[in-house]
Amino acid sequence: MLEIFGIPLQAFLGQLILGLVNGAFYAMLSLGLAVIFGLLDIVNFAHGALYMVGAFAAWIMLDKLGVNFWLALVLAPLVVGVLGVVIERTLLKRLYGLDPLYGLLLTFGLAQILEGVFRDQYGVSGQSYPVPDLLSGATNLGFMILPNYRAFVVLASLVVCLFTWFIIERTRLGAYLRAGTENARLVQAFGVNVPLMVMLTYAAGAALAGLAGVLAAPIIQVTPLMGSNLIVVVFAVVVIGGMGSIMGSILTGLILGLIEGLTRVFYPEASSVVVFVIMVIVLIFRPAGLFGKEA
Amino acid sequence: MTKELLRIEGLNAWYGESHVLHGVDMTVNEGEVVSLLGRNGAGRTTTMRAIVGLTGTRQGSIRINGEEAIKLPPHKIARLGVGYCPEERGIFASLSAEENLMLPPVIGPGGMDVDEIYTMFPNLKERASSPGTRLSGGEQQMLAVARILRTGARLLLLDEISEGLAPVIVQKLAEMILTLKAKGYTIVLVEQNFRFAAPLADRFYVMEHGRIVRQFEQSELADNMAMLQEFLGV
Amino acid sequence: MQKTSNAARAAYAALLVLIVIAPLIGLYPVFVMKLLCFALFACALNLLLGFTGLLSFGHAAFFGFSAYVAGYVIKSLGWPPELAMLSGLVVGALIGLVFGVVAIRRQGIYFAMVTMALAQMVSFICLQAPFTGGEDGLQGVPRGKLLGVFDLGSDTVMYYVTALVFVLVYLAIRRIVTSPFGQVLKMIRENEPRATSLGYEVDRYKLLAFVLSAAVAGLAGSMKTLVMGFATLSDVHWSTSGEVILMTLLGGVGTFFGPVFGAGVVVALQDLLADKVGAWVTVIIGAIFVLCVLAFRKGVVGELHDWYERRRARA
Amino acid sequence: MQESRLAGEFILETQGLTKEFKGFVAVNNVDLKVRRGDIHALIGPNGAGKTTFFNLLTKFLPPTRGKITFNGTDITHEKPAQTARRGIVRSFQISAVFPHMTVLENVRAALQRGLGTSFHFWRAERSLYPLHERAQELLAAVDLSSFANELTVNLPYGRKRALELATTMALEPDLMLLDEPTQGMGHEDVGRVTELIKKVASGRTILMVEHNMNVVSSIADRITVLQRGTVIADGPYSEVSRNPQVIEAYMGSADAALQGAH
Amino acid sequence: QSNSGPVRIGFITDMSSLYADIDGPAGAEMIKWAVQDFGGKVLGRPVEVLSADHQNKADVAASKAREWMDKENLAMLVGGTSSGTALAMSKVAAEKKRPFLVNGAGSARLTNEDCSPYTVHYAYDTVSLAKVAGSALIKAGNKSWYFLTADYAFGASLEADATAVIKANGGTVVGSVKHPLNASDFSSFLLQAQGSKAQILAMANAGGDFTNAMKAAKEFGITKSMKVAGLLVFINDVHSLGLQNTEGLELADSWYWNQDDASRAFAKRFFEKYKRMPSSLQAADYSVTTQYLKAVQQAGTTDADKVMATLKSMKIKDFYNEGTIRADGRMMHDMYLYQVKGLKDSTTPWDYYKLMAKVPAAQAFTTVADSKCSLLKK
Ligand SMILES: Nc1ncnc2c1ncn2[C@@H]1O[C@H](COP(=O)(O)OP(=O)(O)OP(=O)(O)O)[C@@H](O)[C@H]1O
Ligand SMILES: Nc1ncnc2c1ncn2[C@@H]1O[C@H](COP(=O)(O)OP(=O)(O)OP(=O)(O)O)[C@@H](O)[C@H]1O
Ligand SMILES: [Mg+2]
Ligand SMILES: [Mg+2]
Repeated sequence: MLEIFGIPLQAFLGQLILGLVNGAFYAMLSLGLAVIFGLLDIVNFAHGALYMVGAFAAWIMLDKLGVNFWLALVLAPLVVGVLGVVIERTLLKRLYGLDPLYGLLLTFGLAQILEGVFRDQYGVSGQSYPVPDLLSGATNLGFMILPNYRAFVVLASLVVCLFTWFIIERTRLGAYLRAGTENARLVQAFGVNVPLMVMLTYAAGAALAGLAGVLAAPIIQVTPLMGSNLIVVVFAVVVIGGMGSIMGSILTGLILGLIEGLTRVFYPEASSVVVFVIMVIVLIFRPAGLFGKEA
Repeated sequence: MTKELLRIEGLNAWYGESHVLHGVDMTVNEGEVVSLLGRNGAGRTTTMRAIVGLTGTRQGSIRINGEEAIKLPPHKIARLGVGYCPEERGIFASLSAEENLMLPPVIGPGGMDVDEIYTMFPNLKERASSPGTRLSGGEQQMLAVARILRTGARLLLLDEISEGLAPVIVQKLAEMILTLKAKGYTIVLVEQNFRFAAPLADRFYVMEHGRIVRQFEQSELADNMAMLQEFLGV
Repeated sequence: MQKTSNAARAAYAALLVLIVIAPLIGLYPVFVMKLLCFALFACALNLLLGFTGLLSFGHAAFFGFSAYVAGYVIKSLGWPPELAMLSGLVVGALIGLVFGVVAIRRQGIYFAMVTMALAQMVSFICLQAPFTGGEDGLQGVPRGKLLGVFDLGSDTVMYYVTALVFVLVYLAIRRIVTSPFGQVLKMIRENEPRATSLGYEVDRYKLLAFVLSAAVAGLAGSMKTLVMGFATLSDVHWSTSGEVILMTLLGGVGTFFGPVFGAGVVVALQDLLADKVGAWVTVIIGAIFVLCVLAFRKGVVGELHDWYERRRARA
Repeated sequence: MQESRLAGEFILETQGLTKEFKGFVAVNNVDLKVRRGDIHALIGPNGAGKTTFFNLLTKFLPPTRGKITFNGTDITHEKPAQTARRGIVRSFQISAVFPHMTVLENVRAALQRGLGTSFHFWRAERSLYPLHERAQELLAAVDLSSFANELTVNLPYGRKRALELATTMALEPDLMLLDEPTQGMGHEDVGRVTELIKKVASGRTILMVEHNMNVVSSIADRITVLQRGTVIADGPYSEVSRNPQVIEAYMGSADAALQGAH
Repeated sequence: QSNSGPVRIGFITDMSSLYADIDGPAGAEMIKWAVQDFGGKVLGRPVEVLSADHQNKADVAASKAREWMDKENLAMLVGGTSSGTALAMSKVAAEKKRPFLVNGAGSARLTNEDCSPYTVHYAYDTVSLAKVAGSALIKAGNKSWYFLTADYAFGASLEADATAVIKANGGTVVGSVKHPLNASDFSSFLLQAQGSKAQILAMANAGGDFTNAMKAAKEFGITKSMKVAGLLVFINDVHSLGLQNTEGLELADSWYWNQDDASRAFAKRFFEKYKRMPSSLQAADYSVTTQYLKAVQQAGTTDADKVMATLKSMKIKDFYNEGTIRADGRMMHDMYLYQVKGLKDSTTPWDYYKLMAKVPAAQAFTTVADSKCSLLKK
């Protein structure tokens, strides 16, 4: 049997594929973070919590209202988006123009609140969400059995990511967004309805997190802690990719998923820390991140 | 009868807790060039920012084209036909020079087209694709002015646009303002550079400590030189 | 430089008296000691955040790792408590040096993220290294005899030792902030390029500030191990880094006393509320965070100070 | 050998100094000599590369090619703080003070480095008090004595520039680099600052960028004109201001030439 | 320790995290029930129950325990889930000399190398799980094993104990992979397990980690090629996974609600309040409290040394179990091997287990000969 560094090729490929699935989630989450950081200058620590809320929204819809996965895929992000609107209008709005560190701290608090509320309601043991029937099977790839649902996740995330990238980098709306990032007041003085744009951006970022949550629900247990476990890693992804760089965070998300997959083959215990090691190395050599523009 | 394009009455403005404007009154008629004079810190920039809604708190009345704008947010004010060129230039680093130029949405008919602008400022054409803040200080200043000429705004608020520019460009700017005036634009000029503003303006307002203290016409300029000397050390 | 006002002087006198009599008026000494350890920790962070303008989101690494080191040298090597504290301080400073060298070149949000990432690595080491006891942590660390004489097994003796260390370090931090070095830090915070052009190599100053802060955090960690008798993963977890930021923020970033006050409130809250409200502790802590950021960004002590200044200005 | 170099006629020399930004040449092969004791003005159209040139001298940017010699020593590859300690000090295009320190502390900040105790974190602030006397002297020189204990944020713009000059002087620089020192100033302040520059120039060398020809003509001993990164003229004001190339590229129509636009 | 005023019993467990459903608030309620059923008083003094959440953090557990012993004059402490917290509390209890009765924690170290005269390990431990589940499976012909182990003390000791059993019975361990506690995604670990071609995939983890790993194993088709053994499975886990995912799973436990009338009666009362069936730990919480109160009654004092002596000398028997407490603190009771029923065989709600074997205490736990506990050597 073919081997790579003493690891059977099959295991190797299998882990890569799984890494890609994880990478898809990193990409979606870091994309949302990047978009929010870009325009609002806020490092959205609550992103993990919003992801969790998305998953819970889907689970509650199914459990209490019998809403199926496909409908939840649309509705849950909407719910999270609306939550984003509320958060932006009531809290974040008051921080514009201040040191971005305040945004980090506020959303850190917010994440704790959301997590605490769900912990109080649902405990931490986790709820399981069934894989939708349409995708319930698995495909034998020869080297591994890949559940169809996971393949779907990768595909869905790629579509979503590219769509978002297109909007931001290739449309007029995107130019407003990027300019608003630097000096929102001035853009507004040119006649652009910036407050609305900011609100919708945060909502869109939140909805992206929510969507990732729904997609994750059938794969992992839906627990109030699912977000906080992930968020620190996603931060690292965003920093590696280059804060605020859209394509950077998408690509880095996928790449790091793959690297993490490889680490699982060679030194499984380190898989949870490899992203941080990479982050430090990258920042030493490219202080602005892989895809970031120099400060 | 000339039409009042901008009418400000009893305008008060604050930055946080500091009260900067204490009841400014001024009017600008359509097609006029009006210059606001004053020392550093007199409140000219603040007046401009208050008009476009960028100061903290504002009170009083600002009528643009007859519409009360004191309660409006900046983007609605802009849509009344106001183009603002800020003192600090406000060039966007993440946009290329050209994207910067194209950024402000067109809010009305009659704006200049891009070729015209590039003819006026050849530097910009040359640096079109470099990031906005990589331009030199003066190039950024040109870009900031050029940017609002595209939009079709009829009331232009220009804050210290000659600052940091080579004399030769300053001369060109003066010509540009005359051209704009001929095209019917209305312009409020804030300038430290009195020799630049003096021949261009139809009327002058002099500010001191957040109030208008004097106002006179171009024809009365000579009579007022002594006073200006005192106020501005010109 | 902010001069010590009369009000502040009175407050300090009161505080000193309170520290001295705390165990006599029925306060649970272990609680007060824990509070003092966290207060030290918060002061360490504030040295960096408040007086140098760098937000570290990885301070738990110094606190936690030193906590382990202190526990290890006592338990496995049989070192006396004073050496344990010293090793906590030194180890804190050393990790601080490593962190500093990597992170110092970055600013703002990036700095926060890099420190967080480095701290994650330390936390990983603590999970994997054989001497830390993995998920269980180091348990049952004896306090031993200070200088071979004072038996720290008694809560009262331990308390006064902790209080003394606290007061000394607190004064040391005050001194650092007002020292010639502190002046340079202030310049850096206010206008970094300007400081460079005056000929200061700002990175070195920042690095020294970082190392000092890490050393104090390390000392706080080793004190904590002595007081509580254990060192665990939650000491190095990023949420501890978050907590110490909350303490500093709540009390007042850049004030001397703020972090102490903030530590008091947070530790007390966690202690009092944990049993009563369960998961709501997280909600309450989160809400305080939000409230601080929205309503009193200068922290309680900072706002009080401002209010006092304003009143004096008016009078 | 060293001695004679130090006493050399030119305090600063650049040879073939070049800076490219991704193919765009901002500073092109500049050979500049600054005579000791001169007020030397660097002028040129916008985007000519003046600020970039300053950035090269102070090491905020690494040059693509070329050599910088200061007092006979090659400083091309030194770090920013190092050049500052050698005696090249720059003031910024925008006012750059420490806003929340008092005016006195601002000056002291510059004097402090000379004590060599800046890493002494165990020393009291009191150890800095002996510097106050010199700081007060410097403030007096720029007419700021009465503001000594004010917070710097509260100063009017022109006073901030004056403070900046005082701070720069505190470093006892051999060479001062001033980037548009009168930019954004009212006429009164322009006058005052021009006077100040003249005053502080005694005993040291000044290299300045300035668009205000009144200022340049009244104080500059020598002028270098930069266009598109290249030196197009060099000499005393009277000579340079008549150079047709300079008039065409920079000063505009002949009438305005002597006055500038100001 | 004064002899007047209320007798305070403390309970520190995971109320909000990974194991809150297995023990948690319901466990605290069981302790209160036991006190109530005992009459609310002992030696004429009212009995008070304090409870606290340690969130699975050893430090929180230890400091709470210390605080109660210092400030509340706590008479006895019941320790809930998670080994790290129990080991930490055991140290504090030994220092402060108070009885410490452990239910939820698994690590056999509590009565082995880390044993203490004040600690009683009342419910299961890792050794018993390994012996019961391990030997049964090997006897059924499953010789080669692969471990999926939670990367902390409990997982490691479960793996070590099981390995010993496997080797003793002639089986082999072909490999193991460690996963972080509270891992979100097990797919890659499972893929490695699958590569090993072992007959048994043994899950040396618990709670959410176990259920997640189990689900993923099903999804990736691993259950087709390997047999899964859950080394620590509670009925709550089976319930949340559903019988379709767990059918045929063999597991060891100390108690099952449907084993006899007394148990069913207790379970019924529990179900009425919580709409679910009690776990073995919740039953043990009730039992251990009752036994402690009995011992106090019998000793006529709450003095720790006397109560411990009484506890270790008395015969214990109630709906939960029957046996005696050994000198090292190990409660010697029978253990059971169950198999999860198929959907068809499950007739009533929560009718999940079929009893496969009853393993006598002597065979289930660490033998005196194997133990390193000094208390046994006297
Ligand atoms: N963002 C701000 N916050 C607080 N005070 C401000 C702010 N901007 C300006 N000021 C103060 O408001 C007053 C008026 O300033 P303004 O900028 O309007 O003056 P100006 O006439 O434009 O002068 P300049 O020549 O300096 O541009 C000054 O005293 C200034 O210090
Ligand atoms: N970091 C950079 N990257 C790319 N191009 C740059 C960069 N910095 C400056 N430039 C370009 O180099 C040229 C020279 O810029 P510089 O700022 O030195 O001009 P200047 O002479 O100071 O002009 P001004 O009088 O307008 O301030 C400009 O065309 C500018 O666009
Ligand atoms: Mg102004
Ligand atoms: Mg320049």
